[in-house]
Amino acid sequence: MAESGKTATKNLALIEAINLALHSEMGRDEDVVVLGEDIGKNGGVFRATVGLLDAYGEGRVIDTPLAETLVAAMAIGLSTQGLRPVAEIQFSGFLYPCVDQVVNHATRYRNRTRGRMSCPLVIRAPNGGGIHAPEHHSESLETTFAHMPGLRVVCPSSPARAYGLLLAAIRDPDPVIFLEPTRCYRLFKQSVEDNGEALPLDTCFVEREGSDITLVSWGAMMHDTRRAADLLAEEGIAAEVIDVATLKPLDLETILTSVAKTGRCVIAQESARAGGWGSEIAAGLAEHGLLSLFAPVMRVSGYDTIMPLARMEKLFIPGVERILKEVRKVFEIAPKN
Amino acid sequence: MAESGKTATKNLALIEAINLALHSEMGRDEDVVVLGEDIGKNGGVFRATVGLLDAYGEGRVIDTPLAETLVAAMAIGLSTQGLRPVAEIQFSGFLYPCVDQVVNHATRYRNRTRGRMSCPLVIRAPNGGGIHAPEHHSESLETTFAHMPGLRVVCPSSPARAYGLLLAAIRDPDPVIFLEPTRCYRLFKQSVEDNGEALPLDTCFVEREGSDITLVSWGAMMHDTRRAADLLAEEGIAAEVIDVATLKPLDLETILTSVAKTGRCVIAQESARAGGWGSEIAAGLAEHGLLSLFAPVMRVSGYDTIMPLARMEKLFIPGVERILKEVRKVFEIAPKN
Amino acid sequence: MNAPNDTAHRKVASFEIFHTQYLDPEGRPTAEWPVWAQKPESLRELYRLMVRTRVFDKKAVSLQRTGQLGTYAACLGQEAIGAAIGHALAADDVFMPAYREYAAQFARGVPMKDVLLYWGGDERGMVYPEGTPAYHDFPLSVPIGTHVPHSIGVAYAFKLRGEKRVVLVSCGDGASSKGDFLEAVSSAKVWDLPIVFLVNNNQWAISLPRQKQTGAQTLAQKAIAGGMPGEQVDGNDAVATREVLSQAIARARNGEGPSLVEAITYRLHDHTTADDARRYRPDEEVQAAWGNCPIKRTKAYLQRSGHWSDADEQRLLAEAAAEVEAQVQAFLDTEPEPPAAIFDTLYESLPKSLVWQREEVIAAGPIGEDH
Amino acid sequence: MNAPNDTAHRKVASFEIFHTQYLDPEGRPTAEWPVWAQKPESLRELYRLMVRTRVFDKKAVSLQRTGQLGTYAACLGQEAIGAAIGHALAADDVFMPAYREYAAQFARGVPMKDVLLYWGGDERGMVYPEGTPAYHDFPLSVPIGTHVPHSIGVAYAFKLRGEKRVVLVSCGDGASSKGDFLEAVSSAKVWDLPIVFLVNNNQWAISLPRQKQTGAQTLAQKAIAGGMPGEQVDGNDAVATREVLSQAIARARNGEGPSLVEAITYRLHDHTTADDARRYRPDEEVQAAWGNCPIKRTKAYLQRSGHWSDADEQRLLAEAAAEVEAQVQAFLDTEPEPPAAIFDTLYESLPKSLVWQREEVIAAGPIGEDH
Ligand SMILES: Cc1ncc(C[n+]2csc(CCOP(=O)(O)OP(=O)(O)O)c2C)c(N)n1
Ligand SMILES: Cc1ncc(C[n+]2csc(CCOP(=O)(O)OP(=O)(O)O)c2C)c(N)n1
Ligand SMILES: [Mg+2]
Ligand SMILES: [Mg+2]
Repeated sequence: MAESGKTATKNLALIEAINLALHSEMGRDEDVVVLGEDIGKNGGVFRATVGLLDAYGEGRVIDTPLAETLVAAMAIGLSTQGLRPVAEIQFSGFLYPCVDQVVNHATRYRNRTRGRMSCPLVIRAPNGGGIHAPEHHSESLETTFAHMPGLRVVCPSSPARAYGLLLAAIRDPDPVIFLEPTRCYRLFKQSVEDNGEALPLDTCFVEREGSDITLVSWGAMMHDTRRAADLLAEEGIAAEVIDVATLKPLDLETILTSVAKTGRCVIAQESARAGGWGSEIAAGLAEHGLLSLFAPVMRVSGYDTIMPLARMEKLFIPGVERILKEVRKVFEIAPKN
Repeated sequence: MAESGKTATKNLALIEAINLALHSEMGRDEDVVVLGEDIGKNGGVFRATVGLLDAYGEGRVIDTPLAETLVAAMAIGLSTQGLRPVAEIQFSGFLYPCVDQVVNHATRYRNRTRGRMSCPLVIRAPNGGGIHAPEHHSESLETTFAHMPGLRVVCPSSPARAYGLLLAAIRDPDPVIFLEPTRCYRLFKQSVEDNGEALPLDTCFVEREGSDITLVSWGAMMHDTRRAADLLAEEGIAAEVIDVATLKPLDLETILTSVAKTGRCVIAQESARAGGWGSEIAAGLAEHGLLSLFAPVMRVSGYDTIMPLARMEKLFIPGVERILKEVRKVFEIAPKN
Repeated sequence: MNAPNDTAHRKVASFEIFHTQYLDPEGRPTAEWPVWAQKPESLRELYRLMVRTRVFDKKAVSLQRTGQLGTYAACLGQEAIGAAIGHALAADDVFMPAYREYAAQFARGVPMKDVLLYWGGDERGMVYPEGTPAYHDFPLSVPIGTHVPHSIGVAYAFKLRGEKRVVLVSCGDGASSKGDFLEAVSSAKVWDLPIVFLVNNNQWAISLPRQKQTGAQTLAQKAIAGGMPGEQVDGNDAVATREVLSQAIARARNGEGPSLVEAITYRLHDHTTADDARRYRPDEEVQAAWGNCPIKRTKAYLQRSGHWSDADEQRLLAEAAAEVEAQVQAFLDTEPEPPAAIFDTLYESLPKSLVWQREEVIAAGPIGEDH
Repeated sequence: MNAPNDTAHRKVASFEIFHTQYLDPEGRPTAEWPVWAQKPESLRELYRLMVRTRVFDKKAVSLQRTGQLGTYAACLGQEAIGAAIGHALAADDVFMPAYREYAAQFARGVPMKDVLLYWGGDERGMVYPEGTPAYHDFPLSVPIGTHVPHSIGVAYAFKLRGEKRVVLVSCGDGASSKGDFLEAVSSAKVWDLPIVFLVNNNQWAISLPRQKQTGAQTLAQKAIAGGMPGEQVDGNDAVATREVLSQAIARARNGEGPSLVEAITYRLHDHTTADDARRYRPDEEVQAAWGNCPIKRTKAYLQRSGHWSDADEQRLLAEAAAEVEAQVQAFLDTEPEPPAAIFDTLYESLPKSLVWQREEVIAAGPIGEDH
C-alpha cells in the first residue's frame, strides 16, 4: 500500500480527488458500494461518482429512488451486513431527512447491541454556499451532525486531504458524515498520490506554523483562512493555521497547543454563528486555554439568518475581509509586543 | 388581561401549568388548534392536553396519524392560513423527523416570501431523561434546533414559567420549539396565576442573585442548579443563578452582566457536551466576557455518548454532585478572596 | 400471487385505475368532449397560455446560457399541465406548485419577472402581487416533495372554517417516492380534505427513469394507499387534464375528499440548465416525445376545426414575445435588495440579540453586481 | 369516481385484495388446510409457543406492576403472529421485529431474560446469543416504523451476494403511516428484493383507532403503492398466518420480490404498562375481541380433533411457568454493567478525546441499585 514510489501522482481538483478515492477503494475492497440519487449513469450531479458504474457495475453502484430517508436507512441496512456503503446526498440541504436515521439508528446499532452489530457507513454531501446555486443548495450542516454522539464528522479542505480522509472514512468501522466544500470542488488543483493511504480521523492539521495568532477553520473556509494568513504575513504577522478536518471527535489538543504558543485565536466557519462548531472550539478554549489567551476568542461566521439566495449569498459567507477584521480586533486588544 | 387580582391562582405541577396555558389560550383565541398523536381522547401520553377535546371539540383538537413529519408539515400548513397550531411530539427523540420541515420550511416561509407568508406555530415536546423511560424517550434536542436560524427555542424550568412562556410561544408570530423538562413534569408544584400574561421570549431570568459565581442552566437541569446554589450558600458561596429559558434568541447580555460581577461561571446542561448550547454560552463569554473571568468557564454536561437505557441513565445525567465538582474546580483556580 | 378461489380466501377490496385522453397526439378528438371544451374560446385560451409559457421558457433558458440568470428548470413539453391547473382552479383556491407549472402561476397572476427573480437568486421572486389569486398561493418548492404535506394543514384550515376552497398541490414522479408525499397521501382521506394531489410524471427525475423510481405500475395507484381515487391522464392533452382536474376539484369542493391525478408528460429539456441529459437518456427517446407535444396537438386541432388562423398565430407569437421581453427587462432592471433585507423578514421583528449582525451587514455595504 | 365507460377512458391497472382464514374463532377449519398444517405436531408446536409467550407476557406485566421492570409492551392476544413468523422463517433469514413479536424472537433463540433486560433498561437485552438465528436478527425497534427501510439495505446485500436469504420486517398499523415505512414499500420492488413486510394490525396505535390512521380500506393495499402483492390474513389464526407468510417468504426466496401482509389482530392489553386504554376505548370492544383469541381457537381445534389432552395442557402450563420463572430469576440476578459500558461500544474504539469522559464515569463509581 504505502509504496508511494510506485503509485501515480495526479494534479487533481477536490471533486476529482473524491472520485479517485471512491474508484481506488472500490477496487481495493469489494464490500464498498455507493448509493444515492443520480450517481450511476449520470455520475453524480457534481461528477463525484463518474466512471464507477462502468467499472463496478449496477450491483455496487446503486441509483436510488428520490427519498433521502430511504438512502440513509438503506445504507444502514447494507452496513449491518458487512458492506461498506458510501451514500451520496445531492446537497447538504437535503441531509435533514437523514437525521432521524443517523441519530436514532446509525450511531446506535453498535451501542445498543453492545458490539454485536455495527454500521460502517459514510454519508457524503457537498456542503456550504458560494456557487450561486438555487434555494436550499448552500447549507452548512456540520454542527447538526457533530453534536450527535457516536458519529464522526469530517470536512476536508483540499484535494489531497479529501482523498486521504475519504479513504479513512470508508475504512472506519463506524458511521461517518463526510461534508465536502462545494465551492472548492473545482477551485484549485493539487498533486494527489493514489497511494491508498488514509489520513487520521482524530487529528487537526497544522498547515502553517506561526507564533502570533492561531487561525482555526475547516472545509471551504480554509481557503479564505489561508489567504488571510498570506495577507497577514505581508504585514509581518505570523499566523498559525489549523485545519480542523475532523470536527468530531475534535482534536482540541492541537488547537490548545497552538494557542498556548500564540495567545490569540480566531475561528472561521461558514455556518450560522449560534451553536456552530466554532462555539464548541471557543468553549474548549474558555475552559482549557483561558490562561494562555491574551485576547478574546473571536468567531468569524455566517449570520444567524437563512442562507440568502444566490444574489445575496456573498453577504452571508464570511470571506477574507471578515477574517482580517476579527484578527485586527484581537491585535487591537492584545497588540504584538 | 393583567387584572391578576381577579384571576385564579392554583398550585400546579409543570405539566398542569402546560395544560392550563393551552386551555386558557384556546379559550382566548379561537385560532389556536392543537394537534399530535394521542392528544384527543387520551389527553396526551403525559396528560398535557387533557380536557381540550371536551372543551373545544374535534375540529380544534386534532389526533393525527403516526407520522411526525406530517405533524410538523400539517402545523406549517395550518399556520400559513392564520391559525395558531400547537403540535405535540410525544417524546423529543421523535422530533428528528420534524427537522427537515422545521428548518427547510417553518423557519423560511416568512423570509422567502419577504413577509407575505408566515408560520406562527409551536412544536412542544418533553425533553431529557430521568424518568426511566424506554429507549429513545430521554433525548435532549434543544441545541439541534437552537442552531437553526429563524427559530425560537424555549426550555421552561418551572410551572409558572412554563405557563407564561407557553402563552408567549403561542402568541409569537414565528415558529417556536418548546421543550418541556420531562423529569420536572410532576416533580414539584408552584403557585400559578391564570392571568393570561405571557413572559418575554428574549430574556434570561436571574432567579437568584449572588456575587461569587454565576450558574447558568435551563430546563430540567435548573432543578439541580438551584439545589447546587442552596448547598453552596450553606458553604458561604453566593451563587447567582440564571435560567436561560429562551435559548434562541439568546440573551447573552444578562449572562455577561452577571459574570462581570462574579468573574466565575459554570454552565449546566443535560445534553451531550460537544456542540451543546453550553458551548455557545461559553463561546460568548470567551468573546465578550474574557476580561472579567477569573477562572475557566466550566461546562457540566451529559457525556458524548448515547443516552443509556434506564438502568444507567443516571450516569449520563449530571446531577448536583457534578455541578458542585466543577464549581469547586473554579474556586480552586480562582479562590474567593 | 394469483387470485385464489377456495373458501379460505375472501376478496375484501378491489381497485381500478383509468387513463383519460380527449385529444390524441395528432390533434384528433378521441371521444365526445365535455361541454366547456366544446366552446372554441376555452381551448384557444389554454393554447395561448401554453404558447406564452413556451416563449417565456425558451427565453429563460437563453438568459441562463448568457449568464443573466442562475440555474433554471424548464417546463418544455409540459405546458399543458400548468395551463390546465391555471384554468381549473378558482381564484380563492390555493395552488402549491413544485417548479414546472409556470403556466399555472402565470394564469394566477405571478408576473414572469417574479419567476426570473427567483431563479436569478432573489427572494422577491416569491412575493407575488397583492390582489391576484397567486397572492395566497405557495412559492416554488425546491426540496422535492416536502411541500406536499403542507396541503394537509391548509386544507384542514379550510374545512375547519367551513370555507369551500380547494388545495391543488403538484409534484413530480420523483417526489412520489418521498416520505413527505406518501404520508400526506396516506392521511388526507382521514379528514376527507379538499385536496387534489397532482403528480406531474415527466418520466424522469433528473437521470432516474420512472420505472426505477418505484415498482408501482402507475403512479396513480399511490392513491390507493390513502383510500382515495387515483387516475391517470394524458398530461399533454390540455382538454383531458383540465377536465380530470376540474372533476377532482369539484369532488374536493363538494366534501367528497381528496384525489390523486397522475398527469403523464415528458421532460423535453435537460433537468435544469445545470444538467446534461445526453449523459443518461437516448436522443431517440426525446425525439419521439416531441411527437406528443401538447402545443402541437392543440394547434392542430384548432386549425383543423377552423378556430385558429395563421394570423392568430402570428399575433399571439408577437404578443408573447413582447410580453416576455418586457418582463425580462423588468427583471434585469431590478436593483438588488439592500443588504439589511437578509434580516428584515427573518422574524416578524428582529430579536435584539441579532441587531448587531444586521448592522454589521449594513456597514459592510452592498454587494458588487456579479449576480 | 365511478368507473367511466367511454372512449376517453381506458383501464390501465386493476388490483384485488384477499383475506385468508383457515381456522375460525370457534376453532373450526374454514377450508382444506395446507399439507404442513395437517400434521398435528405442526399445530401443537405453534400452540406451545403461543402459550409460553402468554405466560411470559403476563409475568412481565406483573413484574412491571410490582416495580421490578420498566415500561413493558404486552403482546396479549397477538401471539399467533409472532409464532407464525418464528415458524415460517428459516434460520439464516433475518427478522426485524417491531416490539410485539416476542414469540418469534423466542423461536429464533432470544432468551426471555433478554426481553426483560431490554424493558428493564439494560442494553444487554439486545445482544442475543451467538449461534442462534436471533444472532443475526435486529433488536426491538422503538422509533415507530424507522427500522422498516433497513430491510431494503439488508435484502439488497443478500441479493448482491447471491444469498438466498429473506428479510421479514414487522411493524404496527400505526407504523404504516410513517414515511420510513412508506418509502421502503414504494421502492422494494424496484430491485425485486427478498422482503416480507408484515403489518401487525392490532386495530390501535395507542389511542388512535385503525380507521383514523389512514383513509385506506385495508392496510394490505399499501402494497399497491409499491407494485407488490398485498394481502390480509386473520392474524389470530396461526394456520393462516403461518401459511400466508410462508408463501410470501417462498416468493421472496425464489426471486419474485417483496410482498406485504396485513395480519389482523387485536391488542387486548393496554398499549404498554404506562397506558390506560379505558380512557379511549370501550370495554365491550375488548370483551368482544377476547372471542377471537388465537390461543383459545387453536386449543379448541386441537382438543376437538383429539390432538391435545387436559394432561398435555397441564404439562405445558407447568413447563412454561418453570421456564418463565427461571428466566425472570436470571434477569433479576443480572448485575448492572460497569459504568464504563456506556462508552465501550459507542465506537469500535473510543476516540482519544473521549477517554477522559470514560474515566470520569468510572471514577464516579457504579450507580445505586434503584432500577
Ligand atoms: C429532497 C431533495 N432531494 C434531492 C433534490 C435534488 N433534485 C432536484 S430536482 C430532482 C429530481 C426531481 O424529480 P421529479 O420529482 O420527477 O421532478 P421533475 O424535476 O422531473 O419535474 C432532484 C433529485 C432536491 N431538490 N430535493
Ligand atoms: C416515531 C415514533 N413516534 C411516536 C412513538 C410513541 N409511540 C410508541 S408506540 C406508538 C403506537 C404504535 O402503534 P402501532 O404501530 O400500531 O403499534 P402497536 O403499539 O399497536 O403494536 C406510539 C405513537 C414512537 N415510539 N415512535
Ligand atoms: Mg420528473
Ligand atoms: Mg397497532
